[in-house]
Amino acid sequence: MSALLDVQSLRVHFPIVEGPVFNRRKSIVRAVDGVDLYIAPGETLGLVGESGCGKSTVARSIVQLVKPTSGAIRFNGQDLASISRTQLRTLRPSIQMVFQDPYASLNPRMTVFDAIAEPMIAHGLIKLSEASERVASLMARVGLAARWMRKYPHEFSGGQRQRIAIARALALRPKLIIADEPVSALDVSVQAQILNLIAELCREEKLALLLISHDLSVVKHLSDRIAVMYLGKIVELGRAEDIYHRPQHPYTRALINAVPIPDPTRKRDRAAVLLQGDPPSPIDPPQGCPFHPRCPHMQERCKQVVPPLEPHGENRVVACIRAEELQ
Amino acid sequence: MTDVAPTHIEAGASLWRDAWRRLRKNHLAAISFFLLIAMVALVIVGPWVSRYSYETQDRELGAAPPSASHWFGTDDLGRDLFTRILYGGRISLMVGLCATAVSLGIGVIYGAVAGFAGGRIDSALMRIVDILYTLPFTIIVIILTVYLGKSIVLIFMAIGAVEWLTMARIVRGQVVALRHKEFVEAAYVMGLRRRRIVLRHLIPNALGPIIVYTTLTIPQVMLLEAVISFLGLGVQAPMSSWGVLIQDGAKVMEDNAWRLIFPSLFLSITLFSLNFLGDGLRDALDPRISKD
Amino acid sequence: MRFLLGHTSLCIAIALTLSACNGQSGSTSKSKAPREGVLRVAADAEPQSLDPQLTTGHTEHRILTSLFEGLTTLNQKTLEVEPGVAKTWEISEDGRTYTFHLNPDAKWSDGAPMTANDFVYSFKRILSPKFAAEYSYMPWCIENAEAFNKGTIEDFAQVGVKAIDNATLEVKLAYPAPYFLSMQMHNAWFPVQQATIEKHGKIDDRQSDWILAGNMVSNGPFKLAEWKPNELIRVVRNEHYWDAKNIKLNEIEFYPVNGNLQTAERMFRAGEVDTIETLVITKVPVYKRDNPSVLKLEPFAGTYFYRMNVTRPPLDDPRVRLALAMSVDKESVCNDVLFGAFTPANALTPPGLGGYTAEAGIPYDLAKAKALLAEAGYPDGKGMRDIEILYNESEDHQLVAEAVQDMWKKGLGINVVTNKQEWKVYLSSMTTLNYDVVRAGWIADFLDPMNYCECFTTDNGNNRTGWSNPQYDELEKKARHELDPKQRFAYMQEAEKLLLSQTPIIPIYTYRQRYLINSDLQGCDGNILNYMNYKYMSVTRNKS
Amino acid sequence: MIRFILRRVLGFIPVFLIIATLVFFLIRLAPGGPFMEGERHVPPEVLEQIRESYNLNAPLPQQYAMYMWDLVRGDLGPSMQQPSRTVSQWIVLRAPVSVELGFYSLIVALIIGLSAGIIASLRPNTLTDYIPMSIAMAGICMPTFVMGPLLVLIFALKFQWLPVSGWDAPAEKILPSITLGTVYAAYIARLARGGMFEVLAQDFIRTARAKGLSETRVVLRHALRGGLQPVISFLGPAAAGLLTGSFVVEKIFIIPGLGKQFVDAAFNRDYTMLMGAVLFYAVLILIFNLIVDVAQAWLDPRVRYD
Amino acid sequence: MPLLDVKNLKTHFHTRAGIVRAVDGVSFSVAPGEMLGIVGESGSGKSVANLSLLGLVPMPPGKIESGTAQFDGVDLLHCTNAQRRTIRGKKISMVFQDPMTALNPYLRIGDQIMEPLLIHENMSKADARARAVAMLKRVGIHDAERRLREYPHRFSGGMRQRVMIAMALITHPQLLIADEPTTALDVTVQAQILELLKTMQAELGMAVILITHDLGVIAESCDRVLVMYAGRIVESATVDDLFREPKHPYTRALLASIPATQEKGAQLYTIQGAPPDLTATMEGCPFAPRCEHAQPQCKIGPIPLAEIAPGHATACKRILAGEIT
Repeated sequence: MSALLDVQSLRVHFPIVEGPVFNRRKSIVRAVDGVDLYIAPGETLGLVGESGCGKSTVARSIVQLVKPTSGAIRFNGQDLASISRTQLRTLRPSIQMVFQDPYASLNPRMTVFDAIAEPMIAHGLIKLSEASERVASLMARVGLAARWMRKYPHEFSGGQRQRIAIARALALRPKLIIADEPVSALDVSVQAQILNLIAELCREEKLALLLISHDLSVVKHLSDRIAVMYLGKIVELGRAEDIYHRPQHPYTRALINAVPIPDPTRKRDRAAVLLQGDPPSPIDPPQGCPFHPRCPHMQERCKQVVPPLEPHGENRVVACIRAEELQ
Repeated sequence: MTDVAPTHIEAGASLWRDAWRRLRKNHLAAISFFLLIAMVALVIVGPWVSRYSYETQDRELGAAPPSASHWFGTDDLGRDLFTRILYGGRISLMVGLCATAVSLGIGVIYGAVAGFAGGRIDSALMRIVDILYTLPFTIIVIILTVYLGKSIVLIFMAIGAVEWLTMARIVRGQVVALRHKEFVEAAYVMGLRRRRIVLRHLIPNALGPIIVYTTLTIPQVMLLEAVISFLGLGVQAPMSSWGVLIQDGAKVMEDNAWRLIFPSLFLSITLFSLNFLGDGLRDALDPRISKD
Repeated sequence: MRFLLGHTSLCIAIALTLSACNGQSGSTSKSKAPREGVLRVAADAEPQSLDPQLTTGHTEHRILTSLFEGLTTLNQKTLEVEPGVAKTWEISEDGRTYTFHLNPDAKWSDGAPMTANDFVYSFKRILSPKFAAEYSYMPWCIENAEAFNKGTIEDFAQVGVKAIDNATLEVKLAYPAPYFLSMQMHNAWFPVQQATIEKHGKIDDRQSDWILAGNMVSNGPFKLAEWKPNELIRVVRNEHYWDAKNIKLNEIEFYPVNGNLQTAERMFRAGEVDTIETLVITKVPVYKRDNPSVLKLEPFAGTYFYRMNVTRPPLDDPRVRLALAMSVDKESVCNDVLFGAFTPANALTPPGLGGYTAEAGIPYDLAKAKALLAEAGYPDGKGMRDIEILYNESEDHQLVAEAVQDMWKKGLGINVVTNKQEWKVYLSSMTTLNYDVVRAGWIADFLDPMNYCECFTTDNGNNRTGWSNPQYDELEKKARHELDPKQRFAYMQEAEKLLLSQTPIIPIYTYRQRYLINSDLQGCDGNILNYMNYKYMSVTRNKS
Repeated sequence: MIRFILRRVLGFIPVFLIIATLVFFLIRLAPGGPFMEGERHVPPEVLEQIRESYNLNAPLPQQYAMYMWDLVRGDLGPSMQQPSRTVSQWIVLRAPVSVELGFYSLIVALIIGLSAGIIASLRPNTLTDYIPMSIAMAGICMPTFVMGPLLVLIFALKFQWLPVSGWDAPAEKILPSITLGTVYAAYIARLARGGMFEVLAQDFIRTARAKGLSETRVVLRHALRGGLQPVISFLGPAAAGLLTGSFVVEKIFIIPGLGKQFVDAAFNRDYTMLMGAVLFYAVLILIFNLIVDVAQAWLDPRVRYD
Repeated sequence: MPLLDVKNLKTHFHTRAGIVRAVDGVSFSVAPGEMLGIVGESGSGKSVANLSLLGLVPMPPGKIESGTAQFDGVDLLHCTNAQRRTIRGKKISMVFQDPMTALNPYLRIGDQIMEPLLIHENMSKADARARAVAMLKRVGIHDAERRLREYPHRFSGGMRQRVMIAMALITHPQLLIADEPTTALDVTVQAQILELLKTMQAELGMAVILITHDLGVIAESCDRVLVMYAGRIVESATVDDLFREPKHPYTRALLASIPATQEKGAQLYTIQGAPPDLTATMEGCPFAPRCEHAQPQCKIGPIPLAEIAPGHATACKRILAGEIT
């Protein structure tokens, strides 16, 4: 199976200047620090991590919203960084994105019709006269009534807005959709609806999906494979069930454990594996294993060696030097 | 895929029709709007109806206070002030609107381009604005007069060319703030051309501050016209404008108070109306505010 | 609130710094309250300079008259020539050599005696090519002065100015100039002290610190005590002045109003000054009605007129020009439009200038004007192109232009447009004959109708109409070289008659000075040159 | 901090030179010159001499080169129309007055504008919003050439509380500052209202209220600093406007400031004086923008420069 | 004797679009030392109800239409502003959802933490500083003296929420209202914050109202729970009861739709439809349009919260009638 999207040793570093006017110091945020990913056609890859781990930056560099510092992003074998602006524009429809905040990702001054029709018209996929028919069918596809097409985003609920955003992404007949936290801003009862919609669409349209979330429980439902990111690096990658039920990296384990489970009987045993501290800043990541300051299984050597991402079992890579012994 | 033809579409209102509906609900703005319409109608129709011309002199009468034959009194040459105010209104409103439009056009595009391009282009463009800020306006006006002759169009250009600087700064600030909003990034991802992103996504969302600053620019422009006329570039006597009439009136405010009060009244009504209308319009053009 | 407090103290610090900066220059200034022996004057403008040989304006002239004195001065009332630094003088038969005997009491304000050499030095200074004084052409009437000024001769000894001895000065003129003595009241002729000039620079330095308070040495009734530009010029009595005992004032404070006549009037009304130089015209009827005792409305040797560009058709036709001139109702302009502040003028030369009053004149006669216009081929203005009236930015000019526009439109059926230009643009339009009709004014420098007569000869730079008439030139030349006063005037009368019949100009009104003096001020007598000598003035404060 | 300021100041230099170049040629484009025939004819030889003495007869590039060379050495030359002092002397003499006037006016504008804006922001769209905002608006409708004389008529001539003109005694500074300040009060009021309005809707204001603070303390301590950010960024352009726009007020009140000098220089084509004034203003404006930037950074701990 | 006793609270918003009945007749009480969870989706009125108690609902457009709230002998809904201010921040403190925006970015952390002490306890600055340092240490911020002088933007999200908690607890309130305190935080940090809240509650012996949309959070932390929907309480129970035997169809649907609890592969369970429009007048059960068990009778008449077992109340006609179990 040849990869639809192939990301190789992606690095995204931002220079920032900290401190307002006084005590200014320049530093480099290593938002993404060497990430390898691939997505096969029609496949769903989940990307999980805490805020600031670089998962959104990965998504944004795939759609060329940020320039990678180094590494290659190949889509259908074409390196996105090296092609011209015009070529990129013709390629854009194939990779579409669904953003986290449906309140911010829709232009508040454009009607639903305008929002969905605009990309199609801009790319010359349809004529203006055909637009309303096509918009109507797209709206129906995502479960919205076509009669709402002249309304503004603010007249919709969060879930409906996310449907609009999905319809807009579908309008260009993409091959890959990147969904960056598509449900985290939504109500619990609506989250499931949107996840179901995305799953259904990907299956029916044979779309590849990069699903990004901080919530492993959300990702596991849709994903074929899951990658766990920590501080700009992938620490574990494998089949979804494996990751969720048999996590090997201590961080993955902690992540799964931290999700509150609506079962009061379970609460006592959780305090033991409570992860201490905040995720460290990507400005000056710790030496050695980036997770070691919070890791319950940390040893001296973890401070020195950056653990490589190594295969552990079938279709599974883990970046922990103690992965074997902790099994 | 199921093809569903849109049978009936709800709320088929465009942004502007929507805005109009909301505007009418804002009483202050609605009153202001109608006052402005009335003002425009008055200055257009009024002079035809008036029994004086703006240049009819009655030198023996001289400056006379308001009376039955001259509602707003007369000036030094015995010309009917009411008629002159109406004629002056044509000039002032035209200058106010056209010059503001010029400044708006230049300022919005310039600011949007600078804000959107960012980086070096941005700082170079804004440096140019800094430089232009310090150029002596008087000299520019004099040069324009001499090399381009005199015409009302020139006033628009001259004023517009000076007033766009602040507009450009405001728009740039807005665009910089909007540039990293998700819906703009979404537009990128959809592969829209930059021009389209600026015109369809950035500028419409910066409308609020643009409108407010515009309503503040119009009075400035009207008064600037008086200064320019004083230098000889603007309207030529015996034609006049509100700014010029106010300037003349200010000199005789003690002895001929009516010559200051009436033109000022017209100007103030217009400006207050514009201000309230501007505020109303800003709110009305923002679809989000309607549900508060 | 800490950041706000921080700000407040910062603000105070800035304010203190600012007032400290300001305080340096303002430490000696006085309040504007009325004081005994101190005259407070609202001067129309801030002087360009206080160097008598560099300034050209009227306001400067007034201030400089208090600081300096030439060889002769004028009597404030009668305008007769009076002794200045020179006590007596003789004029040669041919009217070309003047010998001045200096007053032995004449001293500089530093106590140094004045000598004839001071005048030689001063004349040399104003004539120095590098000094580039705008009024350097004033002394061109002196033999070889023009050549020296233009640099064709370099030796000043060849110029007709000679110090016979310390107290005797001989001046040789290039041609007889009967007005030579009365010219001496002009600041271009005032003496400057060599030692002072050279202490602060070279003889021909335009920019020099010698004119600043504390540096300046002058010879007039007053000396400079303080000069805060655009704020105050304070002069105090000069004890070394030869006639010091007759000076009545202790101090004069000039408050320049920078052309803002409205403010000057308000300052007067608020009692901040005792007199103002010019009353804003709109206030003339108000003062006439409410407070006539403080208003002075005096004849003034100046004429307001319109120039016509005779090189441009249809204004090349004298009949058209005369028709335009005759259809201007000057009475109406003066009384209805200009608040009765001026006197209608039918001729160019203002009446009573050195005893001359023009006999010719252009009356207001609309019927005749129409006939002339018809004769020229434009009955009721038909076929006539638009005529443009050019004027510079001032409300008074605009009122006159609008009134004349209306008169020509209504009276002759000519379409007239007005064109207002900024001062320097207006000047270049006028001097390059780039106009149809342009507003002009001419004020006599000294008491002689020649002031006006010479303007319209073919080569004169003040002509500016393109009009040229050999007969006129001839008459002017005759008048210039005539020594007999009666015959001189006769030539000039004839010339003026010719000028008016050919009509390159439209006389409109004779200026009047309009100013305010309060009852505390005495000895302020008007004259048609608006020449003021503060030496004669006094203030008495009513202690009430 | 120092490095940031230094970098900005270094950035001034090219801007400054560009302005000097532009203005140098611009003012020579305007018809007429500093020395030309006035209402009275002046012999051409005399004019020639004067022009010569100011190097105005040289070819333009040479004039430019010489001017720039002098400028780099800090010499602005003599004033052409007011030869009693050099341009630098004039600026040193007059600029502090304009700066002082601008400063007091800014204080007036801030007092009126901030109080109107803050009061209005507390109860939006009610009378306590409309009335102060309308009062502030009057400043825009009433140009200085109306406001100034009006204040004089009332306070100097009618009540005789304050002097008509001058810039010496503290009492003389009141009316001009109010006249000039009110123009900007309306803008400041609008900005303050908008800024406060926005800040008052923020979560941290609710936090402050939840802590049991009085409304006054909520506004003054918690809202003001953020609410005034737009006002602070406006202060740069405002200060520029106050400085260059002060000439009408200087004229009305006979204030010996640089504004009048500047405009007169333009009318008189006093090239050197005009250049000096423009360059001085340019430096002032640039510095003021810098100060505003620094102040903004100071007031908002989050601001970063990149 | 409950610490707080709220009866029939109604908070409505009068907007141009109509009257939004954000809280529509809510009664509950909090016992001293108890941790009460209030769960509901956005728009269910859980936040507004609590903001109403402290007078923090913007008025206008908000208006408290009826109700009483007895706390410490004072009716919070009918007392003077001055009285309310002595309670706010002193006896009742609040922690808000987003620590990024709830802290004043322009003020130093120390100034913000010390403020309640300076206002309510007339403490000297030095004493207040000492208390602030101690408090920061207790909520787990190291190097407290130095961090007091820093601005909020220098803190991570979790740290900021700790600061918020320190600020709320510094006056030792009797009641802490925590409005979605962990929603904006990462899961790993969320667990820490919840743990902190529990420890602090135990240490200070205060009552806590924990508002959240996440049933998982409730299960981890609370003693008792109220489920809100469309401005009303639809179920009230102890945590154990609620999760063992959820009664109201909404509660059940909510529990079922949590992705974490569902198995991979099949379609996720969803609640059909969307939350109701609160501007429309609602007869009967607000959940009826989305309810699997709804019958015509559900749309009639007021449906009161009634006890079905000791300490377990629900507002469902059919449950009470025993038609569904």
